[in-house]
Amino acid sequence: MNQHVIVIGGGTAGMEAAGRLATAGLSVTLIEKGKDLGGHLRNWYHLFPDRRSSDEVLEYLKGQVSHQNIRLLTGQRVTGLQRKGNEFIVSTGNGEAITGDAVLLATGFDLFKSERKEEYGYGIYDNVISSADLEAMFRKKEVKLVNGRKPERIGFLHCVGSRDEKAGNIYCSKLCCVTAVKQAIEIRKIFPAARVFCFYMDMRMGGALYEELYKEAQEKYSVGFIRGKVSEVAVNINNRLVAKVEDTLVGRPLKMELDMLVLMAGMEMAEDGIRLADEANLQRGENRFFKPADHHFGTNTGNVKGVFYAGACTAPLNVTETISHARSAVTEIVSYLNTGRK
Amino acid sequence: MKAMNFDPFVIPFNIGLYFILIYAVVRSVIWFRELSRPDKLRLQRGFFGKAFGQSLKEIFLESLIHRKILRSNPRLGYMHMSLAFGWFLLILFGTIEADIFGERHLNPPYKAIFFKFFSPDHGKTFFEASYAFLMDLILAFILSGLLLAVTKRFSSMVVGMKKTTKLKPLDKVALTSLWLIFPSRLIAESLTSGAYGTGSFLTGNLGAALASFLPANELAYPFWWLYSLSLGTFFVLLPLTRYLHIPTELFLIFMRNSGIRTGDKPGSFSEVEVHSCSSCGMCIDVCQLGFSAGIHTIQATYLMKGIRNSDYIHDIAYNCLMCGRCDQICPVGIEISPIRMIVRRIEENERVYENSWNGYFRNRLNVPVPKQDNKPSYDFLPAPASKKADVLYFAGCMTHLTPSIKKAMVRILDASGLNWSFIDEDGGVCCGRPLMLAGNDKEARELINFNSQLIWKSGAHTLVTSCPICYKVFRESYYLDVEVLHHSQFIKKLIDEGLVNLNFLQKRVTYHTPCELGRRSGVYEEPKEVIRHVATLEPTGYDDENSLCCGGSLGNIMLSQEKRHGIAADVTAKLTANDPDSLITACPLCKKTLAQATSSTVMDISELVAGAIADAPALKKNPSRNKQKVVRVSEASL
Amino acid sequence: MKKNEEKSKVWRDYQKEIADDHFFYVRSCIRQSFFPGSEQFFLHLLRDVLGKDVYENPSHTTCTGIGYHADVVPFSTIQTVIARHYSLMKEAGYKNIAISCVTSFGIYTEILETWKHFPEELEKTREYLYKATGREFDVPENVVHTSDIIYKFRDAIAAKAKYPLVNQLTGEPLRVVEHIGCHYAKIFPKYGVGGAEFPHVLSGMIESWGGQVVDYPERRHCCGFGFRQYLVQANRGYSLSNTVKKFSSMQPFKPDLVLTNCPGCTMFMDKWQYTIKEMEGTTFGANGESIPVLTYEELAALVMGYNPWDIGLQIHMVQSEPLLRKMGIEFDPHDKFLTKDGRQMPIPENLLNS
Amino acid sequence: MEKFGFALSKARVIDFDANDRSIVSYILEREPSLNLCIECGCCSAACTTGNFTGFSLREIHILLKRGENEQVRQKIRKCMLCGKCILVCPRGVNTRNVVFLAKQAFAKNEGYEF
Repeated sequence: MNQHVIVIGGGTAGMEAAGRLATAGLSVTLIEKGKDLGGHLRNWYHLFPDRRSSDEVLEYLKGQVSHQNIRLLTGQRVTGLQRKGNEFIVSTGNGEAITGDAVLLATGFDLFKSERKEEYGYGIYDNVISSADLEAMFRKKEVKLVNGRKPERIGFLHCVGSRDEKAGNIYCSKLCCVTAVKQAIEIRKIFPAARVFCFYMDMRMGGALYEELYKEAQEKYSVGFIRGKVSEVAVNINNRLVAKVEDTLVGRPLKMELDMLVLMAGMEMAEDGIRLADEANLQRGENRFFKPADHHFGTNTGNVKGVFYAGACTAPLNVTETISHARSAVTEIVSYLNTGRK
Repeated sequence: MKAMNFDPFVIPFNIGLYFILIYAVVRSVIWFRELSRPDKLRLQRGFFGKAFGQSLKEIFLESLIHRKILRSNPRLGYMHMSLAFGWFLLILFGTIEADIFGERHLNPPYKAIFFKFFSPDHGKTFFEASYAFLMDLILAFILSGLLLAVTKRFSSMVVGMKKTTKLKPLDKVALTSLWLIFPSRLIAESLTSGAYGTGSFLTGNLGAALASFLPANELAYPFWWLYSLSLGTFFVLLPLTRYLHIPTELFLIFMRNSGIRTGDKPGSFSEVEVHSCSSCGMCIDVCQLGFSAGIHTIQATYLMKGIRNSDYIHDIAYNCLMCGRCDQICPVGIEISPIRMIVRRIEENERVYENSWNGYFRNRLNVPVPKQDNKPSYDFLPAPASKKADVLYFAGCMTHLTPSIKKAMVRILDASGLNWSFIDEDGGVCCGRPLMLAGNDKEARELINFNSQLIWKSGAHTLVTSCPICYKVFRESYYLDVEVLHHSQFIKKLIDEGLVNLNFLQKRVTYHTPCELGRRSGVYEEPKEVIRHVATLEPTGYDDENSLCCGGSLGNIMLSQEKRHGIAADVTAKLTANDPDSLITACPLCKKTLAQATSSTVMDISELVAGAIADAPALKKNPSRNKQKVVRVSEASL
Repeated sequence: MKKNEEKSKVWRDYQKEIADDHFFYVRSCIRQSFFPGSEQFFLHLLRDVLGKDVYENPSHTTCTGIGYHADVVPFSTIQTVIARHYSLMKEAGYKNIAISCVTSFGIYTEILETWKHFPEELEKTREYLYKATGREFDVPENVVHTSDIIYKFRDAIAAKAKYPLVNQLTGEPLRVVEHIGCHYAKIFPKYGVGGAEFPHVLSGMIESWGGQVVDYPERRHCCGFGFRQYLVQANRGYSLSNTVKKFSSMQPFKPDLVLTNCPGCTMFMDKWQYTIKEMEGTTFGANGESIPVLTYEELAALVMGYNPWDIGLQIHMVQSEPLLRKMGIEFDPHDKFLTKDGRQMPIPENLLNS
Repeated sequence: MEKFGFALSKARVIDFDANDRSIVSYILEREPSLNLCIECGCCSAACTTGNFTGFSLREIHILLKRGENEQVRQKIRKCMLCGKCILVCPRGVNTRNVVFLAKQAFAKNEGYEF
């Protein structure tokens, strides 16, 4: 049997899955809209909880996809996805139509666009940046204020675009907390004199070694934690940011000057994912991510037979979870193809 | 040849000698003047009373023979003995020698010390020779000790000590001069002997050997100078160094035997104690903060040094478990913990003593006593109210975190059939000791008054507590006319009076003596007897006075949780070495601390007993009402 | 500079349809009694200068907004009152309503939104109005606040500018604090030019008239009126504290004037400055002066070179002479309190800045 | 003022930058474990003093961190230093020393600079 699987999305999930499918003896086409593989991973600096470099993981994934059974189509958008009998036809930007026996959607997530929370002044005030911007600064090894100075007080604002009905996302993106803690530590490593504060609603430290990281941030890097969601950001006469928040533990409003405010942008269903879903009538959940067939044993399948999901297009997942989710998708696909596509 | 009577080389020695004598007198006078009136009287009475003989005996046994050290560490003891006792003998017999063989009686001291120089050809007759032999013997005795001392400096393991004390520069100079004294004497005497063919087995032979290839007579003179100089320097430096302990200790012994105690305020006695510390370092070895928590800066000897030098010793004072192991071991018998408490009580910024004359003296500053605000801290407490009962049970704060102990005690008290009441059943007021340990006596008083009223109002004749911390403070700092018992003692009473029937359990157990109960309150036997009554108690090698601290001590305010845990781990490892069925203790705090650090079961003595209660109804009897002497806070501030 | 164009980027997302002509004009209770000059000038500007058709019906009433926000007027009542205005409008054949008061503007939009989501309310209101007055009404096509209209014609005004917002003494642009009434855009950002966070309605005027907008931490904070808070005397301290909070936040920026588009805000930011000075001896302007608080019409009039006394600046608690001097406007102190026919008016006591 | 019949009400806001955090600096320098507090409130629940009054160590910790010293000064003397809080703290904060040091810091006037 040389059956053919089309993997859409060349991020962590797509690469891992493609690799595993290929080694399982299937021929794979991996379609990525960007000109390079790797997805969001390419923008991250260090990964939590162990602060290992994201490039290491990227190297591993590149290794996975270098396989003769894999055909790489980078820099190409998927424009169509139709089912024809038992097969699927995926048409790409350059008019090519690829036929496959199964399709794996690994379209991943988009970061919440911070400017949508106007009150935080992203893109309006200098030095209000997003968590992604900060990662980019880390990668460039130049973390500084717009005026070139080094920040003395930095604030991290959790839950930007998550757990926020106003932003249309009531779900928890679950990774922003630990990201904030990780970034807070990175900042303190670069600027030992700087003071760092996290403004949080709840500390969601569910993953392995997350709580330990939290404690480390308190213990070694004396990161401050203020329980309250910032309501509004302004600039004072010294062009310093002023964050207004309720210190819910004291039960009183609090205002604090900051040199830099980092917005912990949440995760949302990727635009392209939504397009494809509408194209092929794939059901989506309340949270706009792909709706899994079953929340316990069917997170890789949806309402259309032969279309599979892997990674953060089903829910916010971290790299570890994404990789294992991709692997489970592979076993689902293989058994689907082996058991006459039941 | 005709011996001369004087030579310039004796001048350094003379200067040193007279200096130190005058100094000793002056300092003693100052110390005496600063004594409180009652202590002055005590001292006078002691000096002309039977305490005098007692003191002499103690001086001989401790200051010269160093009995305590000999017992606990023979090699170290020998070292101290040979130097102290040896030197004493040397001076004694030296004087006699000079007196008998000198051409005139009643010589100035230098004649005795440098006898050989002034009568070099002495030692010809048999009698002279045998006396010289004696003197050589003593010198050899000292030198052997000296050898130990020198090696101790370079490897303290030789004398079986883990850590040796750190020295300040002046101490080093004094130490070298001390070391030089006897070798220089040896060489000087030998050379002279060599030149005159006198001297005994040591000086004689060595002298002959040297003289065979050296111009002995010419060489001898500089060594006599060296001898005199080293003596002189040593005497002059003495007051600036730890060697001040040599004269001070005598003073201390007299004061102690006259019944003077440290008390809770700084004063002459604590000053004398501080200066009596010989920095022998035995407190360092027993300190758990040292060997279990890697803290090597706060041990008693460093505290004493800090006080002597008027250093900033806040951290030393507070970073201590107050377990009392050092009080136990101190060969000089310094009341270390009370002194530590004094430092804690003194406000950090106010100095009581100040070094002057480059440290030759310390004058007491009359610091104005800071005005205490009389605002009560705990005015929120309700009016104390308690219901009538014969026996009161006060669980204590910590016991409320170990419900198993509470439950066990309730079971036992019910079984006893006594009319009892649980005064802090739904959370009581702290006993006040934790505040005292932090040096906040005034605040502690407020709590003490509250609890006292609670107890008075109940009209009880017995107060039982599960927490040794409470027990100690109830006994010592409360003015109660009830019998205060730790629950281990109470259970003992119940057993003796047949108020509870207990089965014997087939259990091998070891017992951890809580510091507050054992060393601090002297309650060792009752708990063990109770345990033996219901189980097989096995020795641990850390029993009674030698018991360890669990690490949870409230006495230490600064110690981090992981260090506490480290201590507890060491302790449990030692106490469960022979893998008993359970480790028994008699303190909720110990139990909680130890239990967190071991896999084997840790139990309070009350739980053990409660588990052994036989269902057969106990025969009723009234517990004896014999009251217990109430110790006053002044004499037992610790 | 970057910051400002970024801001404009934000407000561009919030554009509203502002009719060009033929307005049915509803007045503001506060403005017509405390700064009548503003509404007078608005009508003059639109009718005589810009040649627009603005109609107002003498029998239009208060919108009862203050009563509504003070919980004394029920929602159904206020709906009916508003409906009556719409019917007056219908009679006169107008489809665009121009509202002079921000509170009213809030009410009108709130009611229209309600009717969108709860048509039954609309039907009820029709019924009530008909039963009460026999009138009928249509929902207006275009609802704007008068500041929207001035904003729309801001460049036309700039073209006629005699005294741009420039400090003649220093040549620097004047530093203007713009204060938007809460009910203008905080209730329905989509109905305010520039939305709720960075409304552009006033800053747009300031920029095109040559001034510089001051962005200070409490920019979005309430003026302190807060209806109930002011109306109940026991709460007035609270109302006042919020005004203090706002002024002390703008103080370091040394603003030359405060520009507001809401009757309540104009009144309170003007009069509370006096109260605070009386209570605490605090003033918030440069060198001990207080900060003049102007309506957009008053400012437009000054820019176009009208006589400050004709537009009634002397009726404010905080007098605007310092501002006039900065703008280089000649004025005659003598006819400050003279009536049109030259009679002396009584001169108010303890005016600020004079 | 009378003539107005109302007065300015004091701002409730915690002005983080205006507040004096020298006390907490003094404490943290000597007892860094204070940083580990996660405001779980276990200490307050176990507190002997808290059994009689609203005294809460959790509150003390956070007020110290915010530099709301006056409140701390008034509350802190209520503590009995009994040490139960240490035994229950999930983060191993040396709560007793925090109180002790706070008292000390207040004693040697607040002018302490970190």
